Amino acid sequence: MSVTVLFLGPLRDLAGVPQAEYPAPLDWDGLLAAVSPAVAEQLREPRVHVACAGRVLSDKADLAAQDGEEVALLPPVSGG
Amino acid sequence: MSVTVLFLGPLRDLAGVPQAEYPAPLDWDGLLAAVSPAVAEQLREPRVHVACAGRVLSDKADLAAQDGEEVALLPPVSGG
Amino acid sequence: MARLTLETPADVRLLDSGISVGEALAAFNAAYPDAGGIATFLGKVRPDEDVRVLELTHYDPLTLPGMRELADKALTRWPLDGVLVWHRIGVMHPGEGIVLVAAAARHRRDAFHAVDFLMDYLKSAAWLWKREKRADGWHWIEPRAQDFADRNRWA
Amino acid sequence: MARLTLETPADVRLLDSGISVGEALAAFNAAYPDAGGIATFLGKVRPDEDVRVLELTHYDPLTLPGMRELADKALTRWPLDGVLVWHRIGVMHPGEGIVLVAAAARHRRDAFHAVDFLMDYLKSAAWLWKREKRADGWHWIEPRAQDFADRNRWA
Repeated sequence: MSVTVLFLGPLRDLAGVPQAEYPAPLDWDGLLAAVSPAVAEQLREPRVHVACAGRVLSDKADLAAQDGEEVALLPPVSGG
Repeated sequence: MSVTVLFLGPLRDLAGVPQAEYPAPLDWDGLLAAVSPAVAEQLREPRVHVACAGRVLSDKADLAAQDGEEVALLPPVSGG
Repeated sequence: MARLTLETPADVRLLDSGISVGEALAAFNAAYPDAGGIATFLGKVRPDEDVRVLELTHYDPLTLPGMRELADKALTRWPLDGVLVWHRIGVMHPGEGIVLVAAAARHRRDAFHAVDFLMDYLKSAAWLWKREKRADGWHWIEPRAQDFADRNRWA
Repeated sequence: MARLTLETPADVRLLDSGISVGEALAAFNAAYPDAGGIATFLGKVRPDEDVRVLELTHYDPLTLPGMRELADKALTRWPLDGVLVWHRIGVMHPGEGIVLVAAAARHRRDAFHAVDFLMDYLKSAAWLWKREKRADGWHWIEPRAQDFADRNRWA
């Protein structure tokens, strides 16, 4: 009964690990409580997005990850 | 003692020949008199340019071609 | 020589090895024999600024689908025959290609606009994270204000 | 394979046989290893509009020197590493390349602008005359009003 949380890009450095397992179900408050304070601070920034089960949430406070689902924490991107 | 006049692009069709020899020296009035009336009419159009000895004249009325020089009659271009 | 086969009208790829630019563009050209013009852009790792290597991370469930949506947007927005959107991931060195974009169209201005648009979005809206290794270690790169301004031209 | 050698910073050519696009762009890419980006445009004979063949005439003393001046203008106007300006002359068929333009620059927008500028001028200000053979015979082509409008953006 767990949710996999992925730390992408610079959040990986901040978290110190590429991913972590947290108990399911996992909502927005649960996520903020589970990650380190430094990561939680970043998560509150509007430019950091959250995806659940392969879909980017239009409002990350709506997070409701179920057992076996993957949550990705998406900091500002930089391609090209 | 002659000047070679080249008819470029559509002027070649209008002249019926790709080039002609006219007596040197050749000035603007001489050129208008030497070519066919249809070509002369085109030459008077501002969008038709004249080159002499490899240089485009900024004012074609300044034409003063000497023996052995080449005069090119340049209709509107279309590259690319 | 085996010819590279492209998907039409949109060939979208994430590549973990070098981009063969000449081969890609020859194949793209061959794929759109009816197009009046083909515009392309190749972005490369610049050897200045003390950059030793560059690494691009992606997120599988989002990155390629997002690039496909972007290609579809370009196809909807301009009358195009087709597009190519290739992006490198992984570790690359100065001089190597990072991104290759191409658009085939009847009219050149449509092809130019599409390539410009695709590049602006790849720079600031594709799910890719870039970091550079300099003499003093790794640095994460974020889009510059200019990148957002470029993208907002299309809004 | 013998590699095509390009003149830097401007390789300007009139070609009386087919343009090998892949080879040209691979060579251009290799010639500017320090550029951050390379923008290109390939213009082709469109197979629509009932065109059987297309013929481009030039005038030796003016055409290539004029294209060289144009390339120099682009190099002066934007911070570019180099440009390539190739134009076909003679008879060509639908699907064949007529013109290939490339610009290498540190920043992509400079490369885009340079290619756009070069194409606008080649279309309406290079000493080239184009005619098309259709079912009812040969037709001379003149620049459209749009071509002049495009060029005047750079004035």
